[in-house]
Amino acid sequence: MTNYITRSVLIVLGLICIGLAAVDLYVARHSSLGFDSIPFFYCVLGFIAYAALIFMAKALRRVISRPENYYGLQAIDSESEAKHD
Amino acid sequence: MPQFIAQHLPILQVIVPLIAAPFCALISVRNGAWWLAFVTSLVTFAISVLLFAATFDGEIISYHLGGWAPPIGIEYRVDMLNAFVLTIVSGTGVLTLLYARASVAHEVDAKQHGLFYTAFVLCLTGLLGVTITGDAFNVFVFLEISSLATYAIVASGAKTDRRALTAAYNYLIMGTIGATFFVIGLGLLYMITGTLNMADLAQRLLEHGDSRTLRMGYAFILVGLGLKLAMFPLHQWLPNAYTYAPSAVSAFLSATATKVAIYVLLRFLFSVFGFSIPFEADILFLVVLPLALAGSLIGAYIATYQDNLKRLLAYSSISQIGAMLIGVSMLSASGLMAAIIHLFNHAVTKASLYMVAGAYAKEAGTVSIRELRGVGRDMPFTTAAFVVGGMSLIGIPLTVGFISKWYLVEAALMRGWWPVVIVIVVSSLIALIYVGKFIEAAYMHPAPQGIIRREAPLTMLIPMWIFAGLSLFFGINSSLTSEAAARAAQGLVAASSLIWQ
Amino acid sequence: MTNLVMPSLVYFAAACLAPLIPHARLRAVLLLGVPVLAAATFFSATYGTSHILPLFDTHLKIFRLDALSYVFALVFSLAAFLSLLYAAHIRDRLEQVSTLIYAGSAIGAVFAGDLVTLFVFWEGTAIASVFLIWSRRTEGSYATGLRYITAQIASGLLLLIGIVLFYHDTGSVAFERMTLDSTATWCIFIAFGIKCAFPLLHNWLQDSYPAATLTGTVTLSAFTTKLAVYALARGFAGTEYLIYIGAVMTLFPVFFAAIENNLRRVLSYSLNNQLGFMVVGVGIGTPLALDGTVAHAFAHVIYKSLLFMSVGAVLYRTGTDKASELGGLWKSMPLTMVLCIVGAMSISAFPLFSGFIAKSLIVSASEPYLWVWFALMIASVGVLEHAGIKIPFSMFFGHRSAADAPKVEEAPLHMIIAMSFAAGLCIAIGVWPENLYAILPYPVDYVPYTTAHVVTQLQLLFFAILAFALLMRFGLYPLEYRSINLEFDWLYRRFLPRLVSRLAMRVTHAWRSLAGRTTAIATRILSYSPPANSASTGTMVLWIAILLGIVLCLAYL
Amino acid sequence: MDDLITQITAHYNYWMVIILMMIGLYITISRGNLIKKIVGLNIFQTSVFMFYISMGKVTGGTAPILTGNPDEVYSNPLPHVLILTAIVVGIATTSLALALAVRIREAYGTIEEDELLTIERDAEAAEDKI
Repeated sequence: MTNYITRSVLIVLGLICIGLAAVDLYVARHSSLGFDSIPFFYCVLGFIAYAALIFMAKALRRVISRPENYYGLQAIDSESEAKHD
Repeated sequence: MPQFIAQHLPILQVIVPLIAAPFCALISVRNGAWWLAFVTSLVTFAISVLLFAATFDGEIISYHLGGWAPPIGIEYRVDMLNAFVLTIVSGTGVLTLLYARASVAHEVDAKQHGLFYTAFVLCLTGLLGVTITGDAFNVFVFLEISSLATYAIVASGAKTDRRALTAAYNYLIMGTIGATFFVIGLGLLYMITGTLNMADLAQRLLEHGDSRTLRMGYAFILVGLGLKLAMFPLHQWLPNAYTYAPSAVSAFLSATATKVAIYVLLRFLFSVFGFSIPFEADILFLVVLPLALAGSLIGAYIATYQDNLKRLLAYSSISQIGAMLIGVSMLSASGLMAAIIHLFNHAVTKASLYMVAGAYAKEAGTVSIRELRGVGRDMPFTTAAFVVGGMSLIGIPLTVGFISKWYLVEAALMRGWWPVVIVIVVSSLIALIYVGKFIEAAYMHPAPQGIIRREAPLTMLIPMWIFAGLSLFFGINSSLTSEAAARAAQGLVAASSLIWQ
Repeated sequence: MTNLVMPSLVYFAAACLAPLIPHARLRAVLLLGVPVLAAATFFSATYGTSHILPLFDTHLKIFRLDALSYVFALVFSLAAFLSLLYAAHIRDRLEQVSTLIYAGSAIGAVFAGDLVTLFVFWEGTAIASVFLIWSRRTEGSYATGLRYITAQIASGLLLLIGIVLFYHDTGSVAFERMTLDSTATWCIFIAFGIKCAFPLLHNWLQDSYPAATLTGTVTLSAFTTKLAVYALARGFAGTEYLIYIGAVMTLFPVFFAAIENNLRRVLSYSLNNQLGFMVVGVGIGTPLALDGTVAHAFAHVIYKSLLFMSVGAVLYRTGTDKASELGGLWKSMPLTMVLCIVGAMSISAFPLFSGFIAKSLIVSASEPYLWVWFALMIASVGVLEHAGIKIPFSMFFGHRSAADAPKVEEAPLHMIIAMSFAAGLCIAIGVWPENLYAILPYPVDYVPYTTAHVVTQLQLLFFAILAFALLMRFGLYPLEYRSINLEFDWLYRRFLPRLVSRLAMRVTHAWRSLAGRTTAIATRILSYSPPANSASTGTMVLWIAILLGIVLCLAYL
Repeated sequence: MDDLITQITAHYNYWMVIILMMIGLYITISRGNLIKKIVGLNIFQTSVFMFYISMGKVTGGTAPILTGNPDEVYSNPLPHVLILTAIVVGIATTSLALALAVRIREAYGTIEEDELLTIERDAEAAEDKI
């Protein structure tokens, strides 16, 4: 069931992306930047930037991750959640 | 107003309370002593307001006692500066007496009220006399009248805490030594000039020039007055005296006694000595300025450790006196103006704060910050007055404390004294700590179990809030006070022989 | 204009009166009227300056209404309304009063025509807001609140020093555009920078916002930082440093947000990143960029509130705001999910949502600065990652299926209403941008909805989503686990205290081994408490004698 | 040497004043008994009275009473008159101080300063502990 939903979501997403990439060929861009008129510039940018960001953040986490009680009582992180009334 | 009274206003300023004082002890009607003292203070206040109005445009009133012209006779001399101080003293007198009725009834035995108010009015007389007179020896006499009365009213706090007695004793020893130093200094000045009239003294000292006798006289007067105004490290009599005195007395003294001593210091430094010889300014720079800086920091620092609210305020006073002396030792018109305006502003602020402490002493039975936890809920109006006063001590805008700090910093910047600016800012920061400490205890913590506290009575709230209101009003609209302070400073500047930048 | 009641006074009066209303529900309802009433006082007023007070040689202009202050005051009023509506279940008078004073101060600060007035309200926001953190009433929140107020007071103090110096230099305290050419303006600039969470001055924000009460965070997110943006826009528009500061601000938080477990802290990083966009806009300083900053601030206050509200609603129902503990709530809290996604799409700048029409202005204005434009593009992808995907995904879907998720109720009605209201505004602004553009300080002839623009934006977003889906599919997307991440604040929360105590220990140790006999004296000095207790008369008199001796000696020299 | 001796003898009154003043201050500093402190204070004040009185003395002058002789040399009466006032102040101070000493004795049971300080510091320590 879940697998089915996941797969259909992926397919729909893929179709949308193909559609958007296709539209790219027919839309004339005249921004002042110039280089962004390279075909599929924004598609590539979005994809690469996202993936790079995730991998860099994962690398960062290796360095800076600490247990929740690191700062002890001076921080809220290890507190059991206060009652919110 | 009859011409006769108008002519004799300066002497009436002193004579009215002086005559009224013994009657306070004699009246046997219930509360009669208080009524008499209160009415007397009202009259003195009216007189000083009239004098203030008469001198505001720069006129100097010279009154010859008994018709003897100075320098032979005693002269009462009212200019902008002392009219300003007179108004502070008598105005504080009116409001603290209004406040005293409920507070003193709680802190002093009923059968002692007559004597208490006698001493109170005598103290008022002395302070007014010191301020108004133009005769140097007369200053000493009135200083001692006010001091002796002060020792007595401080000691009357013994009903609440017996330590008031030892505090008064210490104050007496210190105060007497200070006053005696002052007299020695006067004697030395008399030796070289043969006169005691201040204006005449100034003239003849200028002609006389430098000499060892003059230098000794300067040193004795500076130290003697330094003691009276609680200059660090001569302040040690002050914390206990203000802590254990009845709250109305603490409020009155903190607003007037040290302020009058500062006035006398200004008068002698600028009007009498006048800085015609370089060593006078040098000593101020080498001794008074470092001590003032140290006092403003150390006083504030010690205050942060106090649990007794009244003692906390006393140490804060030492810090603020340091600030005033910083302004004085800048030896510039702007520094002087900052000192004078701070004199007024601090009087207003501290009076309201001591009144708050007194209200706690009456209604909560304690002035210990720890035991006053959660008092903000039980006594909202009183505690709100503390918040206003506390903000003024820190120097937050829209309070008079900000105006003082502003002028002080501005004056220091004009002289290019960066370290001084830093000291002023740091001492404000420390003030933030000790004020914050109390506010946190009063609002952030629950009250101790089983304690009932009610809001203070109106006769205490009204004077307290008049002072708190004044410290807001003059913080928002400072034109009157800054104008008066500027003119008073100009007057002192003109009298001295410093070349002003 | 002449007899206008100051809107901040409406808040302060309400703050004084509100605690007196005994009935809690009645109080909550009446409080909703306060922002409306306050907004009504200036809503249709003509521009101008009033409430002028004399101070020193100059004048305080307490109330200045112009295009810039109008927009900010309007959105602050909106935020105050949303916060109060969202917090309608709160019974805690302290929190309500501090919310009112906080909002009132922020609005007062926006209308301040001079620096002294600005300072007063500036400190007002600092002091009132810390109670929103302390209202949580735990040990950790107390310590966090202290750190927060220290940063805020530091900002206020710098501002005050700057004002004094500025007055000293120029003889004026008017709050107009300044240039960074003196100590005075630098002080003011850094004071603004602290509140605006410039890089390395930002830690107070991520530290404290997750520590407030769930309603308090919503309130906090709206005012302090946007007030700083306003102050920068007013005082330092066109300062080039700001462009680069802003670019850094947009970039670095996205990495931290991607791996942060506490969702309110994720949103705090996101807030920091969004501020970066606005700071870039202020730094560029062209009419287009400034309009972009103001529009972005306006849109941002609303969608960031919406996001914080949705996290708050989940926190309210489940008792946690940690991504590692959440997931699969889409079935039990469907409305919250939908509203949260509206907020997520707004912040990610999907076309037809408010983020799109606001951010586009800044991005277009940044085109002359190539690298900055590039940074903003990458940051936009980052926003999509942590605020657009991570927030809704980890709460409502995530690693847990709906079946495993705890069964909780939908958010309370008043929260749903508040969120719907915010969501409605996000969409309305996105669909009809001309209404927002009309109140911006400069005339706008910008058209956000061009084919090219819509298409490129959709490409950017959808390919990023595609990347997310693929990473997810291949198990490369980082899963959250219970942890915290070190940050720059480690320096003053861990390193410096340790260093100082180590040094102190070393010094003591060396001292002891150096002179065994002086140890006793050293301990006495170390355990010295100020001599506040009674001194003997002899000591006092000795001091007089000493001082007299010194003065006499000096006098003879 | 002669100079020095002349210096000392010619101003012997000032030396007396200084010695008295130092004795007075020393007693006030060093003695723990409150009454003795008051005595020290009195000696200190007396030195000032002496200072004023000797200051007004003119060598060979008589009491300042009009005799009708225009060549008559008078002592300066003004310092003498001033010091009358100061003496009155001094008496008032002494009596007030003694009265306070009596009250302290009543309240504390001692007038030794070190004992008083012990009592007060204990009280302060107790307040700090509450």
